[in-house]
Amino acid sequence: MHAEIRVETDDFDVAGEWAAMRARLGGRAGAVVAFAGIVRDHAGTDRVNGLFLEHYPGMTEASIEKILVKASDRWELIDTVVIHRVGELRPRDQIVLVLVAAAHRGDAFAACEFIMDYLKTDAVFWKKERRGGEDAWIAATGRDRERRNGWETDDR
Amino acid sequence: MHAEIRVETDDFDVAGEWAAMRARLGGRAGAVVAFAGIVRDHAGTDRVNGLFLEHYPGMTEASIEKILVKASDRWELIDTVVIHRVGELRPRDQIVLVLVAAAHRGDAFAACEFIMDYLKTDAVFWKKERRGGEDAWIAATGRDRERRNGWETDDR
Amino acid sequence: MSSATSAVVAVRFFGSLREAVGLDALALDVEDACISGVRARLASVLCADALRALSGQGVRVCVNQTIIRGNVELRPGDEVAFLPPVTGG
Amino acid sequence: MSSATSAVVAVRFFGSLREAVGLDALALDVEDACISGVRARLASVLCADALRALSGQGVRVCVNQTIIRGNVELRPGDEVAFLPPVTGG
Repeated sequence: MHAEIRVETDDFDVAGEWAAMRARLGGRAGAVVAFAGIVRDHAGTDRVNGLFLEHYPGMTEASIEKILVKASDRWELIDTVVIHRVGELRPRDQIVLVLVAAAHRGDAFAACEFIMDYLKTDAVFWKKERRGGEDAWIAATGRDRERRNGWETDDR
Repeated sequence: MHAEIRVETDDFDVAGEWAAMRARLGGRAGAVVAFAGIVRDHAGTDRVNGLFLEHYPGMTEASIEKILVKASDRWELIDTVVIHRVGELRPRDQIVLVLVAAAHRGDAFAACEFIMDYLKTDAVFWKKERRGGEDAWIAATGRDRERRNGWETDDR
Repeated sequence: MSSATSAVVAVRFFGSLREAVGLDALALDVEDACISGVRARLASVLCADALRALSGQGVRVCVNQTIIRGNVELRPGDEVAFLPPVTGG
Repeated sequence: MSSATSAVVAVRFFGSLREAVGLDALALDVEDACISGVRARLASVLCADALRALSGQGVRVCVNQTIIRGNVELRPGDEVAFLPPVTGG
């Protein structure tokens, strides 16, 4: 399985990444699922002015690799790409891209959602949110933890 | 909600569709999920040489619209695009693209998978598969029906 | 309009039925403007194999792109379609 | 190498801890080359608020990018990192 992990400050190009993956795929792949996360301008009723994402180079990539290994143990995957941005991000910026190719769509959908759910809880990032004039380091939400923990008992 | 349905002979451009959707999105959207179906070169152990897809112009689009309405009744969606190709397709050709944008990733993932599962059973298409020298009109698989019916009782 | 009126309707066939019939569409002048009238008229022009296919399991009849059950009246210009079970996309 | 040996190690702080300490990295010459030795040495240079943050709930200590529990020996050049709870991506 091709597996690619990048943590970068610059914006990513979905079209380029998609084309590169398609060029790698042989005739076995029947399904490509892509997820892009975008910074929203509101969190609940609060206006969000921006995010700051920090990572630990090396350890962050290793934490993402663990997630991809878990996913590929669980589903039949052909190709996976995770690109995560760090640094200053503003509303409407792209923040994360997950691409998964598999022979069957069920595997591709489940793995892509699984990877995102684990990224939201287990990946080594620290996030500071700028709401109004206030900056605050935030924690993984209870909802994110629930989503992740759902996979531990669920055999979808 | 923006909803777009196209049934076409020509190949589609994922990058262009993705960019067009992003340009429509305001600051509410936090998640974009894309699914692309690709013609595989094998079905089980049989080599597949090609597919022929036929539709009923007007009725096919209406059958897809019904699916999008069902999805948007069920999840909070901001933008949906379904492009389905018809005519002669060969292995490695793209066959279907589903794009879904939502505020939250759970809605985007579920709706995209739901739309695909219903497209596989309820959309008005007829498919002929060329395996080896033989051409045969095929039916929705039992597995596809199971996936679709799973949504009827499931409240994910 | 009574069902005893004649009408010219469009008849279309899709997928395996299109192949069985050997035509994808035809304009049919039916004396008895209803689905039964269409079937009777088709019986006078199609071969036995094609007619069997049109009465096959799972075949649905549409009028103006809406699936109908049983016999319904038709008006001039209506489109009647015979659909085999859909495959999905 | 015994834990009574001194060593120069790199110490790094992330997220809210980096802000609390006011530094992201420093090279620390520790007399007692172990985690306790690092904490003792930090106590001599950091303010009380920063030290409290480093002992806060959920703070994890890594040596060379692996999370460790309790006290472990360190070698020259080792990288010790203090991580607040991760947010996820």
